[in-house]
Amino acid sequence: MSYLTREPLSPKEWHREAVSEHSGASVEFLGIVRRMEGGQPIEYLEYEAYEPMAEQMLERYIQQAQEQFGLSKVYFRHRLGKIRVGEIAVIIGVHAPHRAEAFAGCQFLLEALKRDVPIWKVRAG
Amino acid sequence: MSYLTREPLSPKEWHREAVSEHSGASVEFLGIVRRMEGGQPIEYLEYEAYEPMAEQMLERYIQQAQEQFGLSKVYFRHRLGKIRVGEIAVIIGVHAPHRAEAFAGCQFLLEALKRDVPIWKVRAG
Amino acid sequence: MTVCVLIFAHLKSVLGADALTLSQPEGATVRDLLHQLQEVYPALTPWLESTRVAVNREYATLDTLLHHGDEVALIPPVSGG
Amino acid sequence: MTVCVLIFAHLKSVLGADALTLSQPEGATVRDLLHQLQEVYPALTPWLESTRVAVNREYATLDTLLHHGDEVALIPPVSGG
Repeated sequence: MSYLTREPLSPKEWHREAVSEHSGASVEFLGIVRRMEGGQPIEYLEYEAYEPMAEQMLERYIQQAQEQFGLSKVYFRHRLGKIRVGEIAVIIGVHAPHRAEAFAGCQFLLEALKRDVPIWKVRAG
Repeated sequence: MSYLTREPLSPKEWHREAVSEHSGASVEFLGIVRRMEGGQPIEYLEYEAYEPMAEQMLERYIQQAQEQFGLSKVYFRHRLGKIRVGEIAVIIGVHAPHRAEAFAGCQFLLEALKRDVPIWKVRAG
Repeated sequence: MTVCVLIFAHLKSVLGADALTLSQPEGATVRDLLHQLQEVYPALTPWLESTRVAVNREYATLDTLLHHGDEVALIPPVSGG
Repeated sequence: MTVCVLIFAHLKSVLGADALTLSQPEGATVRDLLHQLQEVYPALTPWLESTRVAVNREYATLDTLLHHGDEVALIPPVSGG
């Protein structure tokens, strides 16, 4: 399973998958590159990762989220390389039986990403 | 503006719209009809609404959410009539500069819907 | 004066109607209207505690004054989403 | 023994390298390795407080023992998402 990619991301990809009969709630987070970064207008951000460690940590956090929040599906992709303003840097999509677990599971993965997963914004231009 | 529809819902519709340069975070909630409802397997749920009041309340809550959380975009659709298992009953999509406001704004609208907006599940079959 | 009362969800079968037109004395409040409804439809009583009332598409209180032509709605607990 | 040290993000320009191969005495810990790096690269000092260390792709502590062939990584504050 690869959670990292250099290709453009689209939420279409995971919406194409079938919905489980146990899924009553879907929550999707998109992280998007903004025009203003650190008070300056930019055209793109460039991301790099310590890829094998990032993949391994994401795998573990996703398993933990599935168990802890009873998620019936998780879709996680982070893009690396140059990402232009308005393009998607990360997609975190989860399904759960009910809304509270879906929101909690999605936010758990996002906070784990922001805190621990070795991915960096290395350049803005 | 109509937030209520009898047509099938798809998140594609709001993803087609352009992303503002101020949007750094997008959060989307989908409410999906589950197989089990009240402990019984079902094929569909049927929703009705007090439509003019529901539209008016949604309009007001959306304006409040935009101001309170600084949302740069809100997409809200609730489907009425028969909705089959696996189909979408509601889409709440928001954009904001940062993730915390995007999650808070989406959850604010979902809780307002669940608490106050005159829409009912009237039948399961 | 007369007001229109809209009925939703399971209250339709409790009252056997989607809408009623009720005649009310001048100065009647939401409380008075609910008392009148309870007398005519005793089956409504157990549902009233969980029912909210809207007047002209806004949630109202028991003290809200009614006026000729008002659109009153009985709102059972909502279950959208 | 030797270990490989991987360097990420802005630390690459601080150390002028993407990766180093360092020779360490038997029994060396992450703390010993960081001391050695600081001596060779004094410019690293102000960054060390915010830098975490991973050994073989797991976050390690200063007391983690190093072994021949370990993959050590200097992890500055992450900024994904």
